[in-house]
Amino acid sequence: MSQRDILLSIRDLRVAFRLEDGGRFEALKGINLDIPSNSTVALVGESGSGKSVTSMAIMRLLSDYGCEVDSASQILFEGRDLLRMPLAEMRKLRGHDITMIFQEPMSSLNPVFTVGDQIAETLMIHEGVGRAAAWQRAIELLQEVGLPEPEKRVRAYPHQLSGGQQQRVMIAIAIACNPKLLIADEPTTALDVTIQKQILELLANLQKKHGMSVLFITHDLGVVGEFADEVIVMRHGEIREQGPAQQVFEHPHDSYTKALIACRPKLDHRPQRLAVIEDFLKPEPYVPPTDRQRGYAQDDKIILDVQGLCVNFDVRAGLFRKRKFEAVKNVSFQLAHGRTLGIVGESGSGKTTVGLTLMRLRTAAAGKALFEGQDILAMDDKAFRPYKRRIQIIFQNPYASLNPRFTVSSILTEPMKLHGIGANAQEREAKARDLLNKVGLPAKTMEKYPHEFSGGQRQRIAIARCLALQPEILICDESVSALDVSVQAQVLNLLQDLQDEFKLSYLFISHDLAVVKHISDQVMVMNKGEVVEQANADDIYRAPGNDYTRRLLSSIPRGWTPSAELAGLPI
Amino acid sequence: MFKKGFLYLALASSCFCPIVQAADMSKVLHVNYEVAEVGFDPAKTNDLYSSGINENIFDTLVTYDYLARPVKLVPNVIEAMPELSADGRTYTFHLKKGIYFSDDPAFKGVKRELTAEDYVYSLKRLVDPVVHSPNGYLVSDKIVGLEELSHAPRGKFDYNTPIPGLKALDRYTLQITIKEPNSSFLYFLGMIHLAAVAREVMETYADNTMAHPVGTGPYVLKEWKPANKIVLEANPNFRHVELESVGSGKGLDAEIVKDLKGKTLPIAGRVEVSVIEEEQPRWLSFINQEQDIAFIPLNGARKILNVDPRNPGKVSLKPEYASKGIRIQPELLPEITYYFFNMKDPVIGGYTRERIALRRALAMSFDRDQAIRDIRQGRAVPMENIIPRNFVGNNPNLRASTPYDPALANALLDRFGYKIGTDGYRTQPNGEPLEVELAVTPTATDRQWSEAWQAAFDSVKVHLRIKVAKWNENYKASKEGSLQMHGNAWTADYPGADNFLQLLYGPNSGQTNDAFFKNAEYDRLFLESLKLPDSPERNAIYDRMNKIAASYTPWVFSDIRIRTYVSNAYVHGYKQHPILITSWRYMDVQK
Amino acid sequence: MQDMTMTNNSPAELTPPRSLWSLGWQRLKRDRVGFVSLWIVVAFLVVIALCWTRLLASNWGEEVAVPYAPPTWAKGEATAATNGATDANVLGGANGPIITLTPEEDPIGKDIEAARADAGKYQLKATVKADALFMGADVRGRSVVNKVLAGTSTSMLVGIFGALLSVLIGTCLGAFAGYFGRAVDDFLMWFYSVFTSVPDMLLLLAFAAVCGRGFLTLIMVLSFTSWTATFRLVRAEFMKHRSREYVQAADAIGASHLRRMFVHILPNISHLLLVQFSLLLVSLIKYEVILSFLGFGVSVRQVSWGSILGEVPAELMQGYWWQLLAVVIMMSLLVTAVSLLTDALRDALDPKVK
Amino acid sequence: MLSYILRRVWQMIPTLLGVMLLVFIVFNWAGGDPSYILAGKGVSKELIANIHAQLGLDKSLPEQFLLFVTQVLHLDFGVSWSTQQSVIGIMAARIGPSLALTGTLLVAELLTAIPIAILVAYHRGKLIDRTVTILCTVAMSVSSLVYIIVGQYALAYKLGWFPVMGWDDKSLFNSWLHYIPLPLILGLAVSLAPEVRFYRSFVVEELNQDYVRTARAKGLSERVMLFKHVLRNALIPVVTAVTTSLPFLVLGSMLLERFFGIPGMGNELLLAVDKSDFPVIKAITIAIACATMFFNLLADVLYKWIDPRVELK
Repeated sequence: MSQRDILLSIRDLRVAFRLEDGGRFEALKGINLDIPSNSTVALVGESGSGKSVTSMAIMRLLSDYGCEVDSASQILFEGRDLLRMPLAEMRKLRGHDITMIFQEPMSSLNPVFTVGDQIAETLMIHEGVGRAAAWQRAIELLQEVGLPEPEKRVRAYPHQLSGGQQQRVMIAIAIACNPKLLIADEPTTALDVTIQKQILELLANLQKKHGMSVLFITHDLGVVGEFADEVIVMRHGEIREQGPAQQVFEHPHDSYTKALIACRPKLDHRPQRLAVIEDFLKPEPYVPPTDRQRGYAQDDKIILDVQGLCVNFDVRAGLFRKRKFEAVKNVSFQLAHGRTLGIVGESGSGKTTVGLTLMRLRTAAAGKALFEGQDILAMDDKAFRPYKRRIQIIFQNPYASLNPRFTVSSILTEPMKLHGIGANAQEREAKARDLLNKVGLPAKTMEKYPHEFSGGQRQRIAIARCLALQPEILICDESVSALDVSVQAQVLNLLQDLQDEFKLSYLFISHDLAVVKHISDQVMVMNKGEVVEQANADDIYRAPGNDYTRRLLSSIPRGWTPSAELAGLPI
Repeated sequence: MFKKGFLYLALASSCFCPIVQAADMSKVLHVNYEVAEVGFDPAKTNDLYSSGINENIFDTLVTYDYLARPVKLVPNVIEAMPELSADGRTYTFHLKKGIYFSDDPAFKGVKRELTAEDYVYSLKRLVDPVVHSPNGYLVSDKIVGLEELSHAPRGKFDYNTPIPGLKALDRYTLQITIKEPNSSFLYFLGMIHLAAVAREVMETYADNTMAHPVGTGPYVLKEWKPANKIVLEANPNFRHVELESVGSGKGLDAEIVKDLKGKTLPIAGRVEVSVIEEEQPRWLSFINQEQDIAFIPLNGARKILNVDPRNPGKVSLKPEYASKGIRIQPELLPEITYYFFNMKDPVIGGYTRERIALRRALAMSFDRDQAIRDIRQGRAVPMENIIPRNFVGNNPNLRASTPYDPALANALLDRFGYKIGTDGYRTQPNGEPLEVELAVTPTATDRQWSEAWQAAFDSVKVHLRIKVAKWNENYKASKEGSLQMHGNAWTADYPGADNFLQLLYGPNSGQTNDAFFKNAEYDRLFLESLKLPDSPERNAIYDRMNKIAASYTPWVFSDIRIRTYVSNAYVHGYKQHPILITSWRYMDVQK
Repeated sequence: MQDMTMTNNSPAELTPPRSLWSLGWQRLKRDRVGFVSLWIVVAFLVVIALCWTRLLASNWGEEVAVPYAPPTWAKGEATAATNGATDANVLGGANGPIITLTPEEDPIGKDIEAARADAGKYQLKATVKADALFMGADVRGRSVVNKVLAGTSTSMLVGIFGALLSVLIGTCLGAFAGYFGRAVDDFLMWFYSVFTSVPDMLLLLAFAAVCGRGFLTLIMVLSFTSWTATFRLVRAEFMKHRSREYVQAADAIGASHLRRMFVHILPNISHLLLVQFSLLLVSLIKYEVILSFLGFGVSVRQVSWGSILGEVPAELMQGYWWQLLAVVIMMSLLVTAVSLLTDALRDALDPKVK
Repeated sequence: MLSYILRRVWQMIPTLLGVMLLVFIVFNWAGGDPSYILAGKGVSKELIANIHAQLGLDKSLPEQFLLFVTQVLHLDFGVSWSTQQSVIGIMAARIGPSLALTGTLLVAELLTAIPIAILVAYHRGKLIDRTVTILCTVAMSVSSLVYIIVGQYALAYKLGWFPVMGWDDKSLFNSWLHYIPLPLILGLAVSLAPEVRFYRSFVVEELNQDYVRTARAKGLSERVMLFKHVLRNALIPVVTAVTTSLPFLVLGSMLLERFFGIPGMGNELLLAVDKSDFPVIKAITIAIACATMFFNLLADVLYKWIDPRVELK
């Protein structure tokens, strides 16, 4: 590998942000890395690791964010220092030799121009081709990135395409001028798992075909395992480990890398508790716990019995008509006491609507939800009130689900006050402190505001709020999806601990099949508002009974599979 | 209809040999109004601005000598001043022959001569309920038989009904009989509301007579943008008229006589009247010679004029204006301004001594000299007589106003038991709170007057409440007698003293007598004075009437404004008449 | 870019708790322009308080100088009006002894004669009037400094209370429309579109004509015609927030509609309301000027910037510019400060910028 | 599209009814009684009754309102109570001058404010941005009245650069050439600062969008990025701002018209309010209300044209 040409090399890159209080925050603390030509390098790290800053620094797009690049830093592209190049020169490289695709294809494309315009624009600036030729080439490029009906799509506006198609358009723009380096900044994070697989395959193919290098930036180690030549792991602005993929995956020497690999739920086994970073920072070596057995038992008491649930939304169409959009179609399931029912599906499958409808945050069009024999969907608001405290929900986004103007103390005491739990304010305060302890936060944070906590901590507060009402059923609506892998593991462990302690019943909604498999006893797969399959978790993963489920499962990034990759790896 | 009209117009101009067009169509007079006009039906309008236009389109039987001061009536469309019967009730007018209306499709292409019947029709029209003329009061109770005619049910008014007081003896002879001898009656006939309109025109344009003035006067209406612009053009059918007035024979008069000698009126072929409501732009546009004549804005007086502090009539232009050749004519306006108390009001009104004392004290508290100095910028003189200066019957020796003396006012109120209460303000003698409401309009000037009155009321420790309302609201309330105190200005309709004295005539309560003042002696004297010609006897009656008003203090006499008219250097023949509104037909511009 | 701008995750436990408001305050303090503006606004508020408690400019109505006394520093510029009182006879014509109402003819003649003896105690001592003041004097010889200070207080109070009432109306209606949607929203939107379809000025004039003149009227009239912008803003925010997860979470724990609207959502848009309030403050101060110019301002005993500016066109023509200058200085100082403070607040309180 | 427009027009009916009701209530309550103005000096009970009958004021309020509704339906507002001229005729004569002033003003504003806004937004946070922003704020702080009074006095009178006021009825073009410039400059002085600030905020918001980053990553020059990519997107809020201000173009600028003697709608409205000329007030209000609704609809249709994401629902 040493004999390969180095396309880009970063030397001692330091980047700092000016903070508004006058301080500085070092985002990159002097990193060194090389990108060989014609290879794929994966840059992996959690939020705050500095991986995106690195990519923006290469493109010299940092200036708008109040950043300072240290004067001693160097970014050498084919021997030329990008940081010291005149801007006009740099512009010639951008979009031509070095191109970039981003996480949010929707917002990264200009909404008011057609796809063709935006592809042709690059060609017209860099290749100097005429408009007609550029358009012709744009169609070819769309063909190349696998967009169906490119002649038609070339005239489409970005919003008329799906997320995956938009990302393909971004890729088409990026490869239009046969770049030497393509930077892909979390290109699949916003996409469904099946689409993610397609995009990853496309990128891998294009890399080979064009002989370019790809700098692939992601938070998900699992994604890179399949096609990265080299892996670089970053944390807090520093590189923790870098090396060929095989080496990093099979023999990680850095404890953080080890933790990252270990804390992600696996499809093939289910530990009692997930590994967390702390486990690897201890001096003693980490011993994986035993596996947990899951699945409904015969004698499980059914706490919630949902029968034929339908939910419709109104969509206006035509002069006065309204069209009905069926978000949830005839969904039935049973949740057993003290167990977890996982609901899995891609976006638009209706899984979240099911959760919200059970909380009566949406109105059901038909169907019953029997809670201990009582149909909670049919009762009036007053009758439902006592049930409200028995069913609680944890939302996806811990940044949005806590009222930013409330202190932790008032967030936790409010539900108690509303439901008359605790005799007086002191008693409720004491209870709130207990709850904080339970979810692993110190009691002295009681008077703080949500924005002073990290995402994982916030999700713990949200869980504590639910626990304040001592519910029996907890609906977790994508509750760990927005968290970093290491934090996700902690929260999943917490949920597991709570279930073990209070015998809670979970309705666990997620798009992440690995997470669902890890925490669920039974899994229900949804697609386009309908249930396609429902079975015990292990069964469904071992032997999917439905095409859709199979497709879903096969799209899950396998992570590092040594046997498959060894053969193809040039040594 | 419209097309047909054009055809007639074309016919009219081809069939008749046009009378020699005297007016120079290239000469355009630029004048301005500070308030928007209403429209051009002389019977329906009575505002100064509409009347100013009407004056140039229509003809009254008699008019005023242009230059003579004091003002003098002269024949207009009649051969000579009318013959008056021995009992002083019947006037006979002989119309000049060959006076034609301006051409209009309503005449169906025929040249239409002015006849006695036109005046019979026009005067009857003033009392037609459908017309609802605001000027009907001028004639309805005076001309014999007119009032009876006016009681015809709405829509059933018949112009063909003969009435004894109004007869066309032949095509050119008109006879008018009035109920009682009235020394001012001829003045009425000089008012533009009593000008001749043609019946055909009024009937053709019945639904919009305001926009279709057709008369025998020197100009015709060419273009009208309501409240913005009015354009007049010389009337090609206008009879041959030259300036006959000689005036004083010196100064401006002599100059005008010389300038206009041998010229046919009107001189300017076109008059453009712009409505400019704001004072500043109006003046600025005059200075830039965009306007030919104007008057000095109230607030500009000190900047523009050198005023003799002892004599506001003695003024000269500041050098920067004088050097432009601008000329000034300071004139007392034919008006009086006063604040009235509502005599029907339970607090401020009434004829008992304590109420008189209250009104007197308030009148004493008002520093009129300061108001004239500050608000009027010194461009006014105090009003001392109900009859304004320069009017026949005004006694310059009489001071009927209440002298300013706030200390005495306080002592007087003490004496009548208007005690000062705990809040520092006086109560009524019976212990009830005392508060007087002054109604004003939302203008900057009225705010200054309000401040002056506030100071006056404070000086005698009486509560004042100020009510701001639009002018028409106050006007309505004053007619209904629901105001306590309000400021009024009355501008002469004609140069007779009775035009002012009637403002306190009891039977006029709710019409022009806003104070609702009622005094038997005053009313008797008023009727008596009407019958008398100008004489020491009548002057004595006028003085007595003034003293009655002074005794009961229904009014606080305020002031008479001086208006300084200005003309640009290139304007000739301009002299502002106190009663006539415009001088346009005499004016020449030589740029 | 979320991860790029995140501050160093200092453990939450270590720092003292800071609410969004106190964070905003910290940010405002760092904004120099905004902070200076804040102090200017505070200074104006002190002036209001002093005027309100009659410690300052309570004597603005006193006639301490000759009419239009010029500023001391521009004495040569213009001469004050010195026209003396005039006698009716100046135009000539009087040719005999002056005739007045005699006590015999006067129904209260005797009383007047008697009262004349007591008039002495009401006799005022003649005071010397200044012929120049620091910022000059107005037509009645009142000090422009005092008058403008008093005017500042009135204008600001009109602005503050008008804006408060306006925000209150707009917020209540907007909250109901945005939160409940459907029929409530349809009705309130109808109401809103009716109001916005009629020209503001027409409504202002009409309301002002009915309500007469005065402080309270002004506040009412201004707020009745200016609530629409707040309504639109609050409605949109409530529509957005009502489906936010924290509101759904509040629903899930059993908070009532009113609690969700006013305890949960309202504090979260309070920073927008503060900005809206200061925007309205500025525009109402300006509206007051125009309304006063058209004659529907404060009462005679009060003075405001608008009522002073109403005097200005006439004064300018006479060459008296000092009232204009004084008002323009005060107005631009305050309004600029409020506007800059608004900008600073908007930045400082925006929860997005962190 | 057509069905959308039809539905929107259908929804205008209740709004229009509401506007009519509001105007009717407000002006019956506040408008005053014009008959006393019409009666003039010779006021008497019979005359007032006579005028009331003539104006239809003797009818009951519901009857009067019904009459109003019929008038609107027939687009016939009768004649002005004060001048007895056809209201439609008056409005037709007034709209030209109003549009000549406000239309020019709008174009001038857009042509100056948008480039300045883009410039300062691009340099946001830098000295030029802060200077322009503060200058704008200071300029905005003074009442428009002061600009007009001082501007007319200084520019027209003292310096004599412009005619003080006036209007040429014969030629709109001539008026435009001679009489519009000064009110235009003063109007611009009043409105430029707030517009710049307003548009600046839109541009700044757009500059923070991800597609700007993409454009840069594609190697576009800053100029192309600003004037092609950003401007087109920033136009969307600009269109809202402009279309919502359009109805008030019809009304003209009351203060400017009054000071400069421009015979426009604003001036007419002030006059009508003053004279309690109810037919004119009604007609102008209805016209403005209709214009507001029409332009709101136009704004939505324009969105569709500028922003392909918008769906007309």
